[in-house]
Amino acid sequence: MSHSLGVTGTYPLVLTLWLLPLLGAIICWAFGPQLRTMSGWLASALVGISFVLAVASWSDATQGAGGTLGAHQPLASWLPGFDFGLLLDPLSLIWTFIITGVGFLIVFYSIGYMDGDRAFARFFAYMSFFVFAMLTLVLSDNFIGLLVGWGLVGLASYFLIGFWFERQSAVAAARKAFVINVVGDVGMMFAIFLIVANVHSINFGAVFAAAPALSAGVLFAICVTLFIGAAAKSAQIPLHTWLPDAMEGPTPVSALIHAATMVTAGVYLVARCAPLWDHSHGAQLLVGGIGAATALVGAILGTAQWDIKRILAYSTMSQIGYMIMGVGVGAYEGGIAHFFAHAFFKAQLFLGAGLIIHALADEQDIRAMGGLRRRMPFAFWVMLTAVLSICGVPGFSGFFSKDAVIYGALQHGHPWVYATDIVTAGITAYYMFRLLFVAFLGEYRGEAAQAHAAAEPAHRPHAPAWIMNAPVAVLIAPSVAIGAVLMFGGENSPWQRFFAPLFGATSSRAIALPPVSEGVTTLLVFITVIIGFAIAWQRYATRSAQADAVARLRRESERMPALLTNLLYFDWLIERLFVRPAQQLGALFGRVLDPHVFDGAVRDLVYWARWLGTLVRSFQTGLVRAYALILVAGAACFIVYYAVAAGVR
Amino acid sequence: MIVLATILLPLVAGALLFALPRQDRVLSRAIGVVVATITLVTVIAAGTTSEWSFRWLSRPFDAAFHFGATPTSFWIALLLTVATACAIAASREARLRDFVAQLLLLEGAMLGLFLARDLLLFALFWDLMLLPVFFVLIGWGEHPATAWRYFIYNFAGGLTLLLATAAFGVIYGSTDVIGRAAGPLVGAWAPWIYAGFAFAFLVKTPVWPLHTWMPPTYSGLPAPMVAVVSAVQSKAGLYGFLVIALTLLPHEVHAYALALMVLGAVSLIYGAVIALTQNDAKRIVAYSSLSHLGLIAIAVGSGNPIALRGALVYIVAHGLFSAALFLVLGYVEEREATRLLARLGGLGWKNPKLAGALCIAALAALGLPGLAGFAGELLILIGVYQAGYVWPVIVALIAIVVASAYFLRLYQDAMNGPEVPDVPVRGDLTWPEALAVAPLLAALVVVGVYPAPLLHP
Amino acid sequence: MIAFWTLAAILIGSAVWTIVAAKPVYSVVALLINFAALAVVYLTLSAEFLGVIQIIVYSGAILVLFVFVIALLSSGVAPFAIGPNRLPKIWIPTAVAVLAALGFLIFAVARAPQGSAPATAPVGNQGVFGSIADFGKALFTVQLLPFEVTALVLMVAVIGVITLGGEQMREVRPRAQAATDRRMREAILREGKG
Amino acid sequence: MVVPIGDYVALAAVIFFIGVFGVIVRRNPLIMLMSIELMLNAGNLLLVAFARLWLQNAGQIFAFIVITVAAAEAAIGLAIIVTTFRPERFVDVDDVRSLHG
Amino acid sequence: MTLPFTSADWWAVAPVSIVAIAALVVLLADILFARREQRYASIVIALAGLAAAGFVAARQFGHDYNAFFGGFLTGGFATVFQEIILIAAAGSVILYAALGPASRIAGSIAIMLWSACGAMLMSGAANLIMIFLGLELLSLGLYALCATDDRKASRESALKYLILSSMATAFLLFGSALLFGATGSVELADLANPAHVANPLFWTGAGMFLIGLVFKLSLVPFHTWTPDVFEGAPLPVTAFMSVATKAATIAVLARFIYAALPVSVGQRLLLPVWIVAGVSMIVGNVGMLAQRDLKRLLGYSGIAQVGYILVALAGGTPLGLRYALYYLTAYAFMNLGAFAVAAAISPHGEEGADLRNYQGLAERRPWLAAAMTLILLALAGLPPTAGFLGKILILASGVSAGFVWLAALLIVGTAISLYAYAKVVRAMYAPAETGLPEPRPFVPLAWVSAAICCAVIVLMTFYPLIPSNVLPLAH
Repeated sequence: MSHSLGVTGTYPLVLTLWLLPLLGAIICWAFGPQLRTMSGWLASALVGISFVLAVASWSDATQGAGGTLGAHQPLASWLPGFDFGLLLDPLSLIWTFIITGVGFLIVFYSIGYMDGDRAFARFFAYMSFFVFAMLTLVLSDNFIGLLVGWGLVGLASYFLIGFWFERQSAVAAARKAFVINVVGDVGMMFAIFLIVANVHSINFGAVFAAAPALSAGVLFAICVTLFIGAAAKSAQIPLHTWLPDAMEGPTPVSALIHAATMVTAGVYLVARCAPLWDHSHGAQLLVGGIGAATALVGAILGTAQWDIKRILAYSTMSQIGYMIMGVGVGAYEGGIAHFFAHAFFKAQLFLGAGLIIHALADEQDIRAMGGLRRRMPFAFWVMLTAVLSICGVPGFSGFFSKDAVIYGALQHGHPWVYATDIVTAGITAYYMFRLLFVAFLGEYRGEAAQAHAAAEPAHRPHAPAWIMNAPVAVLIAPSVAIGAVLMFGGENSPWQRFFAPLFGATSSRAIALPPVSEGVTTLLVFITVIIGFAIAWQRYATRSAQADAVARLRRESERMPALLTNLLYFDWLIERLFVRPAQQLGALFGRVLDPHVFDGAVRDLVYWARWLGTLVRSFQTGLVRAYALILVAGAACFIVYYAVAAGVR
Repeated sequence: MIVLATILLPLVAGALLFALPRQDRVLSRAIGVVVATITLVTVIAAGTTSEWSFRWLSRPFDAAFHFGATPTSFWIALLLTVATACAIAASREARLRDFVAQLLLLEGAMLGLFLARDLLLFALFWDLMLLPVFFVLIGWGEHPATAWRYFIYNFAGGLTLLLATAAFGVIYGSTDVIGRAAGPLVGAWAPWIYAGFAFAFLVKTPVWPLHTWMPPTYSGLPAPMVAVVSAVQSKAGLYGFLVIALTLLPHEVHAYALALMVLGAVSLIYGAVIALTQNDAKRIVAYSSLSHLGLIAIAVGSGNPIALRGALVYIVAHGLFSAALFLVLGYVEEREATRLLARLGGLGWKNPKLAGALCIAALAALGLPGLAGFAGELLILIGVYQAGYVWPVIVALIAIVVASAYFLRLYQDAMNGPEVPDVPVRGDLTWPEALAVAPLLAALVVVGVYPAPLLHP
Repeated sequence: MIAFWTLAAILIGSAVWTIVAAKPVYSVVALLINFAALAVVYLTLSAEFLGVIQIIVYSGAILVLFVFVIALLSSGVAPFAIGPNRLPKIWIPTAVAVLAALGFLIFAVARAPQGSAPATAPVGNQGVFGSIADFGKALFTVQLLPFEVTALVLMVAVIGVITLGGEQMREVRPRAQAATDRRMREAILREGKG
Repeated sequence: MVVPIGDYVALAAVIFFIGVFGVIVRRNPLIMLMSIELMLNAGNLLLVAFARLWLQNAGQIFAFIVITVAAAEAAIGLAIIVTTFRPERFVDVDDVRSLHG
Repeated sequence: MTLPFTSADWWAVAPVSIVAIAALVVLLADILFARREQRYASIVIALAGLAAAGFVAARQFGHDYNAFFGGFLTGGFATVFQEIILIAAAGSVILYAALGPASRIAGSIAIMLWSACGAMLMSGAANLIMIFLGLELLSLGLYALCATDDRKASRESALKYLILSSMATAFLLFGSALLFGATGSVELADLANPAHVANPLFWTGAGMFLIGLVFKLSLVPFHTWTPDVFEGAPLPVTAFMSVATKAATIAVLARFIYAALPVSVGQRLLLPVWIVAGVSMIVGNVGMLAQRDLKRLLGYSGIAQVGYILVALAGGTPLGLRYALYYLTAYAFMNLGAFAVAAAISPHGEEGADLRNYQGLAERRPWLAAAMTLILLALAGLPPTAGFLGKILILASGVSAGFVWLAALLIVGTAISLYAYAKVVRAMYAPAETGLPEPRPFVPLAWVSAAICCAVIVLMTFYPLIPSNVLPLAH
């Protein structure tokens, strides 16, 4: 097992690719009103340059071996043990590719999608800022830097979810996303406390080197608290509820942040901290279990949604569950591979959905769609290829990556996880094809497009269509073929060989001899996928189903089990367990305790002082005889004291 | 000598401002900004090397007019001068001449407090710094009871400080002790002396349950004044703990650390939860201060070196973001004539700069990684955890989550949502207004990214 | 011994009469008796000069003053009309306090060394003590300063009485008149402006 | 001295407290003033008795001065009483109570 | 017959003599000058006399004068007390110029000067006769002075003061007699004889003697006269009384404590005094809370302030006396300053005494309001005033003597007092109400007096007289 600290040196490429998006963000923010549409071009250009630089840094990232794999660029130091720097190794390189590459495509796409928005430049500022933040996250060589990036991507996500902030729902969704992400940040902070207290350093290299020596309890605690961060960011149960709500943001945001990159930060974290997880079987079990559960829950909830973006959101949650499960149990290459493939096809799905939404004047309910295959053939093909990929149809990218993950669970000795994953694959097929069939087959059921066309005639200038279509088209290729190119060939695939210096060979890490072979697994998955597909076909694609689609869909919505419409009561529970008690406590403290008890005590003191004053003044009757009496009484006390004191001697 | 000039300059300038015409607005503010800026320069020029001393008393104990920055107080003095300059630049109050004069007097008094190397001098400036605030509460405040609350609480603290100082002087023989390693005070009276100091410090900070003067004061004071008060004056108590209690009464601090930490932890969660439900924007920030400063109390209680360094970072950070928050909320109030969240909304469209400023300040306050608040918070908690205290860390982490909720609520309710129609739309931040908060925001970023200078005293 | 107790009885009786007498004139008479008895006690204590002074000053000067004032005050107005007692039953706590104090005082004094002086204290000359020559010599040597200061005390009394009584009637009217005049002038000025 | 000094002290104390009692119980300012004279005389009696005890004429001189001062005090007191009560209907100290609180 | 006195004896009483003669000159001038000039002639002569006396007293400082067979000691701390009394007299005399035309001005000033003589004699008095005599000289003058105004309240205050003070003096006399009986001597120095400690006469005598002193200091429960008399007396008289009586009595008390008490019994014997001092700090301060008259407020304030001063004496150390003197000096200037401001805004009579007339003073008379604020801060013990330093010195003295409970009561009392003083400050800086009398135009002497008082109050903070042992103790 190797601990990547990287070859220390000066890497201008890495620095530049890291800072360029920040530059873009600052320029778009500061000079947005002046730049107008130029801001979009500028932002995408800078992200694109970052991508090019990332490609150019390939050799830096893969240089060295063992303990010094990759490029390490020191930056600054707060205190001894608190040293900051950048680290570009194979793991962060993969993420950098996706962040800048897919990021470039999506930012470019946004030029068309956001065209005419009144905060056009601000959007690109936020997007660039996000890219910068995400790069910070993956390029940091230490936990605090990671946490900084972690927090900043949360912030960018917050800004972008709440981008249309005149909508209260968007504002609420943004706040929810942020707060839940802070819960994750806090978990990571606790992990950092544990790490610093035990290792006295925050640098990955030092921490990983010390990991074997740490006690099992400490290691488990570190992993669990780190995973709280991962779970919040990657929408693992029970911290997943923000992700569907996050679809309030513009669709490119969903594509980039809430599908391709940010939500996979948890995967990155676990993969990055592989040396920790490797030494903590309990943590592996926990993370693998939660990942599998999330995959299942996400898939189940996905079946009950009607909003196209929410379906995709739950599918994202489900797929990230796979990834987390994969890296959690130790199948790092598989988890990362799924992240890699997912980034493409999920971006493609969202961008395709964006095409539809854009065309239908922000209509997102698939019940109000239908028949789009004829109206938007390009979008149909985009969605179809991506759905096939996500379902793991053999040959497509998703097939390779998902198989690797599912089989990895078995390899690392988690049969229940394995079984759950296979079931989930079937459900995935069901709800994805459901989306496809309901939206694209049959007759168009909506009124939105016509109304939109009537209400807003041609004076809204639209950007040329190719700006949106081209990036989507570019994405089709990897989402279909990248699996076959990179991940075919088991242990000898280019993918496995790329990660071998980092993680060692997968087979050597496998702890259990799988009872079933990889081929059987493929077959099982394929069968469940077929079943899922068949059910979806039966319910939505048959001629009879198409005939009275409107009525059937309404009936289905009405008969949806309460458990599903209430999203398994996660939100309800969080509301009841945390939000409301906090508010009630606040009301109790702020309206009762503070004004009446604590302040009341002081007011009482003042009251008693004034009462004492009244008492004192009540002796000032103005009668000289009364004064004389008081005087004599005092004198009597004096005399008694002195007489007694004298007598006592 | 230069350090003496640093203190006298704002005091004298503040007094001389009264010689200007009563109705003057432009000149007094300009003079105020210039004086505060010069003070900033002199603070830097004085550094931690310039000292000035003049014998004051030789009986019943030695005391001197002894000024000079300690490594800790240098940063706080810097914060003070920056905050005051910004606050004066942002002042738009009625009777501006008097207001600016009070701000300068406040600055002078607090510079005296932080640069004092003599305990008696410290106590003197402690009381002195309360007076401008009291006068502003009388003359510009919203409710007379607020002034009383401020007055009674803080002077009660000042009096126990006085008593403790006297006792300290008598027992120790000298009060010229701040920032020099003269050895701790020992003896049967030490706990009582510590109690006297601690009461004053806890009231001033404030720490639950001695805090009830603070929300009305902070919401009642005009924004520029409260910016300085919450940024710097509230740090006087913590400074006292850091520089006086920890060096002169270390055994007592250690012995009663648990009490301090419990109070800090209760403040932390109590302030946070109340801030969650308040409707008045300034009150939210006020309760957030209660919460945040509780964290520093915990740091002091832990006594861990990393936590103590983090405490200084957090003192500076809190100063910067609370000043920025109050100034920006002052702008909001100036524009909307209200600071009730229920009646604000949608300002972000027409006032993007205002929204941006509030956003940065609020994010720093809720501890966004990369900004100053985070650096302090993290270091403090690392230290506290290292010192072996887990429960305060957990409390603090919960409070951080709650803080994110209420600060976002503050920001979103004011800036996001549909625009409130019945409010006359007034323009975005003007350049002078923006420049008044810009240094604070810039400093938040700088300290957040690179707090190392504060960590290597 | 018997003389002492007789005098004591007279002293106490007349003192009580002084404070219980219904009319002030009776009080003056009772006080006169008291002072006279006291003068006799002084004589028994070898203080001839003081005895004489007691008679002259007190009986001759002070009590006459009292009589004058009683006459003055009862001339123009109803004589010593007594309004409601604002402190009814005041004598109860007074009696308690006074008797307690008295009791403790006597209790304490009863424990004092009786009849003779402690050995450490200076004791004067038995032969010349109390003679007027001895008294006068002390008054003009050792105690000269107090004697001089009594002059100031008497001066204050004289000037005080003159200041209080002499100018009172003369001054009140012109001042009030002046104030009224000024106010009227101001009012006229204000009207003129308006 | 034939009579024990304690008896003089007791006698003086009794007279003194009769004076005290008079000041408090009587409402006529003149009688109150007379009661005060009684108290001063009680002191004088004590001084003279102790002077005899110690054969120290300082006590007698003290008493002499007290007599002088008492005369002055009576003069001023009576002047004040006259100025106070001449404009009033009653000569009663209970009526003089405009200053209070 | 040659008198057994040297010129040193006469020189010792020279300050007193000068003041006494100045009073005579004032009376003489009243006859010589025309009516319009009488007022200023009296004031100028009185101030000249006081200045001369002050000069002479200052020359005496540092030398020991044991005059008139030990009856009068000066040159040490007594001189400082004398200077304070002279300052009080001067400050009060000035107020006559600031107030509206007053009748009987020459007589009043003359009596005030003689009262000052009494107070000065008290501060140097070293035997019981001189103490009694000085006290009576002071008090008799004050009885008369209280009644010099034509207001009914003035006469009422005189009557109350007369009756109560005479009673207290009688207690003092009886106590003095008992002390004389216990020791056979009227000299304070002879009291300090351990042989008398066992004598109950000594104890009861000391107790009754202290009643007289404590009454003059207006400590609870002997304070009842203070608010009424302060309120009723004419403003200059209140000013004089509030300082001179306290200064002189503290001088006597200090000499009694330091010179006359056997050390072994001192603390037990004085315990009631410390207790009443402690109670006074609370009662005086709570009494201030709802007052509407400045003089009455300062009366209550004085009750508490004397309590503070006694805390300094409580230790019985020479340093404690120094701190008491420091605070007393500061207190003198605070009171005189406050009365000067009050006089400076009184257009006709004594409107400056009515606190309602201070509403919005900061707008109408900003400098006077600032001065009053400073003085009130000083009374409350806040910086940058001598009140602050004085308080910390007192606390230090009390704590080092082991009287922590007194120090704590001082703190509590001060906390209460802050509220009362700050109320006045708040009124001054609040918006003005209509219908208030317009303050007087410019009254130079009162303004100068207030300014001097403020300056001294501030300067004393930064240049206290304590450090270089400028106050040697002579007894």
